[in-house]
Amino acid sequence: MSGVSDDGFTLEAPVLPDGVPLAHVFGEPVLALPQDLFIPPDALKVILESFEGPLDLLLYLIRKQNLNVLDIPMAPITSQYMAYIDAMQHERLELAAEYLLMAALLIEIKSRLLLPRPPREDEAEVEDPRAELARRLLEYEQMKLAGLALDQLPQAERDFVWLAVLLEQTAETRLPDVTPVDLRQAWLSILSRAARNRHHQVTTDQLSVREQMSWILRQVDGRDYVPFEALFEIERGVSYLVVNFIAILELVKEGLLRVSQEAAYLPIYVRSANTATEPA
Amino acid sequence: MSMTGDPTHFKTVLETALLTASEPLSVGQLKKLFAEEVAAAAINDALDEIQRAWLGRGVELVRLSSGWRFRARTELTPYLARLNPEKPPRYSRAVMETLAIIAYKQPVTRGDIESIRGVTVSTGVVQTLLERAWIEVIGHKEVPGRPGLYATTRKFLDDLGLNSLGDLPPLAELGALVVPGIEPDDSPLDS
Amino acid sequence: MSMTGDPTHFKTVLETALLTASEPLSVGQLKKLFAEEVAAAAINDALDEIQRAWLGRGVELVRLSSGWRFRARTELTPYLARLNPEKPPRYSRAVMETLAIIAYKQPVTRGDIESIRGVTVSTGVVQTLLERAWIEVIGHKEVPGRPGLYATTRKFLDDLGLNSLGDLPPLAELGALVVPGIEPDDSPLDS
Repeated sequence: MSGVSDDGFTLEAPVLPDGVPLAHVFGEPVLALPQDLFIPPDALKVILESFEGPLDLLLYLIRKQNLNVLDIPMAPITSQYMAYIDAMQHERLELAAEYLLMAALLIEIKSRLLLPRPPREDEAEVEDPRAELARRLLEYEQMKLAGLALDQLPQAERDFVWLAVLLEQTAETRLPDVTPVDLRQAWLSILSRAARNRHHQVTTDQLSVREQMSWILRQVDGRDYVPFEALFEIERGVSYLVVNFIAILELVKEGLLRVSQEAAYLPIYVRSANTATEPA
Repeated sequence: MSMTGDPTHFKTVLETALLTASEPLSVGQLKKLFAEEVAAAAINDALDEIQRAWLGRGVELVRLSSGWRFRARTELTPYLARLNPEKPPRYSRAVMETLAIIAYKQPVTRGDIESIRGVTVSTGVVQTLLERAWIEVIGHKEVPGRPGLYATTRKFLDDLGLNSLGDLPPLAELGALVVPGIEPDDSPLDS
Repeated sequence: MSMTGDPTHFKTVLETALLTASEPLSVGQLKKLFAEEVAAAAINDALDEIQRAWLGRGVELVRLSSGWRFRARTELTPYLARLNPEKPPRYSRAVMETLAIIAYKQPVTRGDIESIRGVTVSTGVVQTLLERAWIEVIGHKEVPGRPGLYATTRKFLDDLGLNSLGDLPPLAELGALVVPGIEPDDSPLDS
């Protein structure tokens, strides 16, 4: 997958065009698919996910072609935008409703531009149907750049550290307080540090399996054999039983638990893989 | 023993307080170090001297939004990082854009943030900033639902080494983001 | 840039590391500050010099059983006590990350923790959590060395005000909040 981001898909701050406008392509429909769309399928997901929403995607399309935000060529931009939306839907990516809303807005603006303007001599200016969109794009871009600028500032602990000289208080033996929020913060920094941690996503379900794994290990710890049924508290419901069963399988798979049965229909026993291998 | 009578000791006390403090200390707080009344000017002068004395070393005394604090100079970070691989996370664009909107447009509601970004703001994003104590709810907007109004905190300024919101990086002007020269002729904007 | 070539810079790095560390640093840890190999003797000499340079100031460099640390001299305590509304102690990031991993991924071995954190886990970190009775060894993994399997205790849940591990903050969406860093010594996983 490396190298994908080299195909012009780095999503850094857009380079603002300065000086001479290059973008006099208005009115000329862009018939070919934007070349951006020739992307290996597995890379598409990564690229699409790196947009922060429909405004971000639109800005990308506009800035990439050095177009003027105040004079967006609606036909080609709309078709490019739709191509992305189609690609997302084709890949069955979960598409935020905002993307579809924007698609509808683009089409609406495009159709309003096609309508003949009623001749109204009395009014000096006619509202451009694109004006509101342009205002939103510019405002979003301004904040996007501000976010990047903030990220560039030296940040406490990330880029510099505070001093921590020891001040011994009156022989206090107070222990640090920890809240669940602190745990969450700790996990965030683990995630941020190692790319591979993306493979370590833990869901609540898995968590309860892990919880049961610990519980079962405690039950069998120091005991020779525990009857299989003793590990199941029937009254706790089906989902608990399933989780508990998966936990046992997981422990067996990890070589932490042994499950044995002398013959069919005889009781099943469970013991820790740690206790002596000699059956009693 | 009078403090003002021994300028070296006076500075030593101030310096030690700052070296051991786990938060920035304001001049008002530093005054409390001494049993007798000390003029703010005397403290400010001493702080300037301490700051100068540390020039060129690995640590610098900086003036932040909520007071004075010692910190390691950024040049030292590569060394210290070898010792301490644990660091706070680098936040995603969603988090940083949300922070920027709160910083520059405060006070704002979640709805305001969403309308600028054009997407729903996930709870996790706001929560991350709240947990870092960079933003806080400072009130509620008197509209249906009474949504919370977010603003940045002093800790946000301190952690980014800023004295005030005025020190934030200047915003790109909306006008400057526009490709010049292709306005319609009848544009009434600025001739 | 060679460290040993510039003794002032060498000392500056050591001093800054000690001033910013929230725990005592051993000579072995201090060595890690530098990319190149540094002799323990060179570090010890520099520590002696730094210690001497701080004589007579409000803070002193002391050698404790687990390493070197700067601390405020007791003579200053009366001043500092006026200022300090007891600051709550905090665990280091290493302790917090280790605890988080045990809480979310239990039962885990030390090796599991290290592979998730990407850094070695010092004995002191695990010891801190064992002494607090927040974690315990609930078995051994049947692999060479039979490493202990850590899990969190009932006391951990009680002290954090949780009913069960299911009450821990969900991890599912956290990935979107941070930018995953690429570890320099880590080749791309699947290329």
